[in-house]
Amino acid sequence: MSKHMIVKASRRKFLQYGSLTLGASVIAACSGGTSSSSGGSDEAADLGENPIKVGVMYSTTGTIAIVEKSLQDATFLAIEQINSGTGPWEANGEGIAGRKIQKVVVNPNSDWDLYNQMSKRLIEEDQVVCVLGCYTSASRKSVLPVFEEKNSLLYYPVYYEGNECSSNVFYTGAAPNQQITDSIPYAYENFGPKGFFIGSDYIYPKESNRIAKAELEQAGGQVVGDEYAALGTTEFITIINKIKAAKPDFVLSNLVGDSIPAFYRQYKDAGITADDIPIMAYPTTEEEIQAMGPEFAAGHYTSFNYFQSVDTPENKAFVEQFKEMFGGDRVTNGVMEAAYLQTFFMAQAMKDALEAGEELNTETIRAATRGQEFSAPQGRVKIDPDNYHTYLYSRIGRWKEDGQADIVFSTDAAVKPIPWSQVLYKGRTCVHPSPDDRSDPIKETGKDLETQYLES
Amino acid sequence: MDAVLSVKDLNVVFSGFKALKGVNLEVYDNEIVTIIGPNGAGKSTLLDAIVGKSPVASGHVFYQGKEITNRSPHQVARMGVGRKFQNPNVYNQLTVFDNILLALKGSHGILASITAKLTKAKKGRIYDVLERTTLLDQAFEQVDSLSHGQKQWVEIGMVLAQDPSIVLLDEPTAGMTAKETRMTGEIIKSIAQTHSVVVIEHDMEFVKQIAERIVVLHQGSVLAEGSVEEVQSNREVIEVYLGREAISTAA
Amino acid sequence: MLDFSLTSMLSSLFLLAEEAAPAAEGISWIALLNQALNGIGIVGILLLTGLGLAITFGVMRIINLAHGEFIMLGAYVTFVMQDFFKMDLLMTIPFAFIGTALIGAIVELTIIRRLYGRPLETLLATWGLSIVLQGVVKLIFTAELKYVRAPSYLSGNLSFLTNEAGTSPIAISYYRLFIIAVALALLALTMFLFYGTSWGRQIRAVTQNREMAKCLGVNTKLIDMGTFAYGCGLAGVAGAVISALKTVAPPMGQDYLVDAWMVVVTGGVDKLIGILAGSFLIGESNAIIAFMLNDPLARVIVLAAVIVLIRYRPEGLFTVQKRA
Amino acid sequence: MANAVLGYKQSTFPTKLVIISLIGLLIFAVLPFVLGTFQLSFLSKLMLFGTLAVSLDLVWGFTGILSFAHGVFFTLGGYASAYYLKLNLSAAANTYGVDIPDFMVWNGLEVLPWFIAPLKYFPIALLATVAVPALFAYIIGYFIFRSKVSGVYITIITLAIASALTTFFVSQQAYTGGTNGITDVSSLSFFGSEIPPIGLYFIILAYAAFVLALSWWLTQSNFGLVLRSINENEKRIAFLGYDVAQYKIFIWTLSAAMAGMAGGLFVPLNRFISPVYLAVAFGTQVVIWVAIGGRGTLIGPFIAAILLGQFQNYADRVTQDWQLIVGILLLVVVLFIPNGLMSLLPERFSLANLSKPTRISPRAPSEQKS
Repeated sequence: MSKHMIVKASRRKFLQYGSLTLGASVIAACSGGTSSSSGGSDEAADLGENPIKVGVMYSTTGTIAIVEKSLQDATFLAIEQINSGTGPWEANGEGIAGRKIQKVVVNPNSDWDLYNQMSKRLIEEDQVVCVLGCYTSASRKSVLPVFEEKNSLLYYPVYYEGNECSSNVFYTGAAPNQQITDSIPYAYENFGPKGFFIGSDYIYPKESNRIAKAELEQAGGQVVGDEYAALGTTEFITIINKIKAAKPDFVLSNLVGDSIPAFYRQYKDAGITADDIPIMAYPTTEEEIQAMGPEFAAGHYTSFNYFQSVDTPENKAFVEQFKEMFGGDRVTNGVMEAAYLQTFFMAQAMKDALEAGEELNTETIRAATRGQEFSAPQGRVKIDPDNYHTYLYSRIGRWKEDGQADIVFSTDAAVKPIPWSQVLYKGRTCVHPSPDDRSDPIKETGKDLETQYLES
Repeated sequence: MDAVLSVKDLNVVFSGFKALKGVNLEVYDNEIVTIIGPNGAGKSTLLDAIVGKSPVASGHVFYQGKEITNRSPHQVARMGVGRKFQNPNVYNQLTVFDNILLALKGSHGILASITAKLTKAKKGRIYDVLERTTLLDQAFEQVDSLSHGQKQWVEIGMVLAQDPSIVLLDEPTAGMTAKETRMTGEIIKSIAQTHSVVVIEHDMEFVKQIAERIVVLHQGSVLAEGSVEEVQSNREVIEVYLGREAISTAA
Repeated sequence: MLDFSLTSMLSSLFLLAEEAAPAAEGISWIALLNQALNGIGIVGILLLTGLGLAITFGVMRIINLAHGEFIMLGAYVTFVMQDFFKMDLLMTIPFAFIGTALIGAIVELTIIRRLYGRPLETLLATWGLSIVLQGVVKLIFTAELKYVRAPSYLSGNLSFLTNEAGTSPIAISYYRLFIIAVALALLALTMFLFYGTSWGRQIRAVTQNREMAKCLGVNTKLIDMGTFAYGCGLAGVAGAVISALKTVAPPMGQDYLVDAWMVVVTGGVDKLIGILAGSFLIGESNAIIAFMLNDPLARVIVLAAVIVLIRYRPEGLFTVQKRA
Repeated sequence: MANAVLGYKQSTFPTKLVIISLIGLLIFAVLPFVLGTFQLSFLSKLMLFGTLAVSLDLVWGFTGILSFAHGVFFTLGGYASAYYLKLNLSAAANTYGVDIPDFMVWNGLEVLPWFIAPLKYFPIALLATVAVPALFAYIIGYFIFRSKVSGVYITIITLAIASALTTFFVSQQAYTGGTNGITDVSSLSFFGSEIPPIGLYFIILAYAAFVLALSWWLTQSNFGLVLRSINENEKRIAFLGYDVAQYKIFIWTLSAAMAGMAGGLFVPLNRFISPVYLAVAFGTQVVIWVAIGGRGTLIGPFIAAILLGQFQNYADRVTQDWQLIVGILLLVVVLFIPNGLMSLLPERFSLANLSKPTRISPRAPSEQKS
């Protein structure tokens, strides 16, 4: 299969470039050549009897497609492995207790309105048992009422601003305490006390920066600037000049999407090196670094749960299998890894439910997902049975000239997630009752919550 | 007798170009004033300035003793000044009937137009206008399908329907056949029985047919004024026209 | 011949900004000067991205909503040339021009030509075209961001007032200067073509009186196609040049569309030189307001100012008032 | 007899139109009992989009003002309604134990802003849903229509307004919820009991029918004649004594009010509102519905919004690149069906004709006048 895929990939590339000159034949050549461009649901024929319908909702067109397309790819890889009984699923045989996953793919075209509409369709018309999808907070917020009203399940693979604890969402990306809490003291100690915070102008960067500011001030530092650029902005002259004028010790970047390459390029172009003022970023990953050219990021930092350079056997296999399926020039990153691992959380939960003789529905899958553990590429991770977020590693990487990260900091085990930043909302946490009757899960302890790690 | 319309020392300037230089004009009840002059003399500009289409740089326009200088076009129209443009300026997508209906005198406010009913009296008025402009048979045809001459009549009809006290007609016979031109002359004469009329014209035959008083404009100023004979024998006028070939071919 | 409503509005904003700025620090005039200099970088990009539109809209009166997509196409041509033939970015510029101009010619031939005199239909068709172009490019190149390398000899900064510590409070990158140089060169070239060659005379003849031009033996169809293709080619060059500074992805053109429109409308469509004024005003006021307040507010204020400007001078700043 | 002579049988009841409308209404009234839950809410949404398209048709199709800002009016109404629903979340649902919305807490607000607080009360919110977009439209309308600006420049102004307002709403996160908009709102209740989806459907159907009927009634009157004349030649009609700017401002404001109410109904259905509906892309979407449906036909844009929505929904099942198909469709319509889908109907079924009073060719009145 691997040889076949590579041959196919290169042939595809040839066809694609070739068709550029042909113009008219473009659509015919390409829609025939790419397997992943076809939407809708898989052919039921080769999925055996009684497949499990799962919705996959990522934009493959529009402004956010640059990120979400690779999340879709990672999800497809996981589903392929589950259906064929390969990769991490090798021990479980083909499918989930004999039943294969039938993916129902929708493309909301980077439009929050369509996320809402298409999630309704997936749940009500296509009758999927759960949905894997979304990237931005805005898209998650737009579908949240749908999942809560219809009582369905969303697996959401993205680091986010926290402040949420829904019975209908499993959050497999980082909560604030798994990304911000370690990175700020690191920056304070290694770079200095003065931080300049920038971000794209929406809730995740603003809330992240607010948390980071509180963390930095707690550590004794100060924020010397706080600037936001509209989503999709690629012009950073002003912000870079403000950074120059403020002379911070480090820059904290919460820019997302196509703003990232533009910012790093113009930052270096303006003559600021990583030695002068290093950038500590959250959303800057291997993918953006590849797109901007690694020389622009070399020496800067990213705080994430996963890097392609993480040294685990699971990761080696993941990177290899991903490249095999999508091409050797592709890279993996933390969000893709989360999209990948959450698919296995879902599959394990379904397997447990089926093996217990239960039907697959929201209640059984939810109950079975709570407390699932999985040996992910980043290491052993677990869904917190109380707050439905995920125990994840906290890591900091320093980018090298080859576009890969030197991991300069890592926790020894996965950190227990806390959906509310403890510097801003002291003692607030979230405990869903068991069984989950969808009542209010928020608990105010009023006390400092200790950092807990996943015991191996 | 007070003038219905009087223009005093009117100046109009376009980006430094003086289109009208101190023009004076008076129009009295039920008379036909014909304005002639070579191209670019400022004839249309004079009408534009009167109805508020072109901004007046200095000078005054009085209508029935009230100053209307630089008022907006709809206000001037509501006061009773009707205007027909050089090229038939009618609604091609609408029927002849609707064109006249639009122009019909009455309140032109929004509420009035929403609640307006097509009363018998109104219909009577519209048919009256259509009859005077010989358009009865075309009443429900789209203006689009009419001949050029008929379109000119539609616009004259619109001006009539406004029931203004003064009618300003800019080349009403342009593009008409000889027969149509004569009929137009008759229409204008009948209008003049109850209205004051100002006509801009090139066609000297037609001017002779209708004219009572002629005003000659040249390079933005009034060159001469008087009856057909007086103007025709005016030396300055002859010079201006002969300089541009003969009077008879000026059209 | 500056527009006073705009300048007075800006100056009142300065007062406002001064009040809003933190009292303790005040405004660093050196930093502001630096920002103003760097604002030139924004001006360059606006000028470059607006120039093509100044041709297609300003000269031909085509409401081209696919303008951003031609910028995007130019960027992709550069990407392909670099990826396949390892070309230097500078070398790819002619290819970007020719490639997008060719596509522009095909578009004119198949779509625009049928819609002359129907501006609203043109607007809808070009919107449809922009969706199609994005979709096709996405099919060919996928939605991933593409990497375009800037030439190494254009890296670095032109600095002033360098102090002993080696830092310069005033600096502008060579690449930004390069963008301006390209933009100004294209503007000069275009002005020469339009006002100094027989092709330019023919274009002006066609846009002023199509029928008369036809009678005089001008091949109006060829002129239309050539002019539209040229405008698209300019957009392509813009895409090629900014690809190294920004990002290359199918939706990238959308960012430039509204700005390009504002630039063209502000400058006025009658004279090509108007676009220079339009870019300068919008770019610099954006840069300076953004420095005093922030980017989103600067954008809102500048757009509002442009609306006011259109309201009072719909023909733009650099147009002679004509008889109505 | 007298009527026949004078050409228009205006007193005659427009029988054909009423019959067709009733049949249409009946179909829409039966549909919810046939459709699944997804289609029920989907159709409700598309009807609101259709209503929005009708409101644009009034200003574009009839009056000739092409606006990319109709999404703005829709969204302003939506925000008014969203604040109402957000402020009426039950105390238990408010996770921060204070009576201001969660997004304001996140942005460090401690007191509910004075301009948002009154929206907690239904009558005020209902009024604001219509009045805020209408007032905004009135101010803009007053500003641009009482000037020389016309044609494409007005369109560019609307483009700038949509762009500026999107940026503004995104940047004022503490008050607007930023990019996310206002999410997690309560559902609409009627005297304490929640309105079920089917109830919402019928409210929306009633509103759509009302907007269509009102628009029809307006456009078949002399008022409609004036609008169409403005479209064809706005300068001429001023010389007939019509205050063109006043007419434009009126229809523009009315249209914005209609769009605002549609936005207001959209929020209880969709459960969120965000700047995505302010953006130029959504405004363009509305323009496309009108263009494809047929300008100046009222029902055409309404139907086009529904059909295009359904088309897009099914195209997504075929390919992820469905928007490419939509783009091609748009090109085909513009090139080959320039007057929109409604122009494909045979002349005698054309709703434009149905809505006109019956016409009888006149005879020479000289014979008839008595």
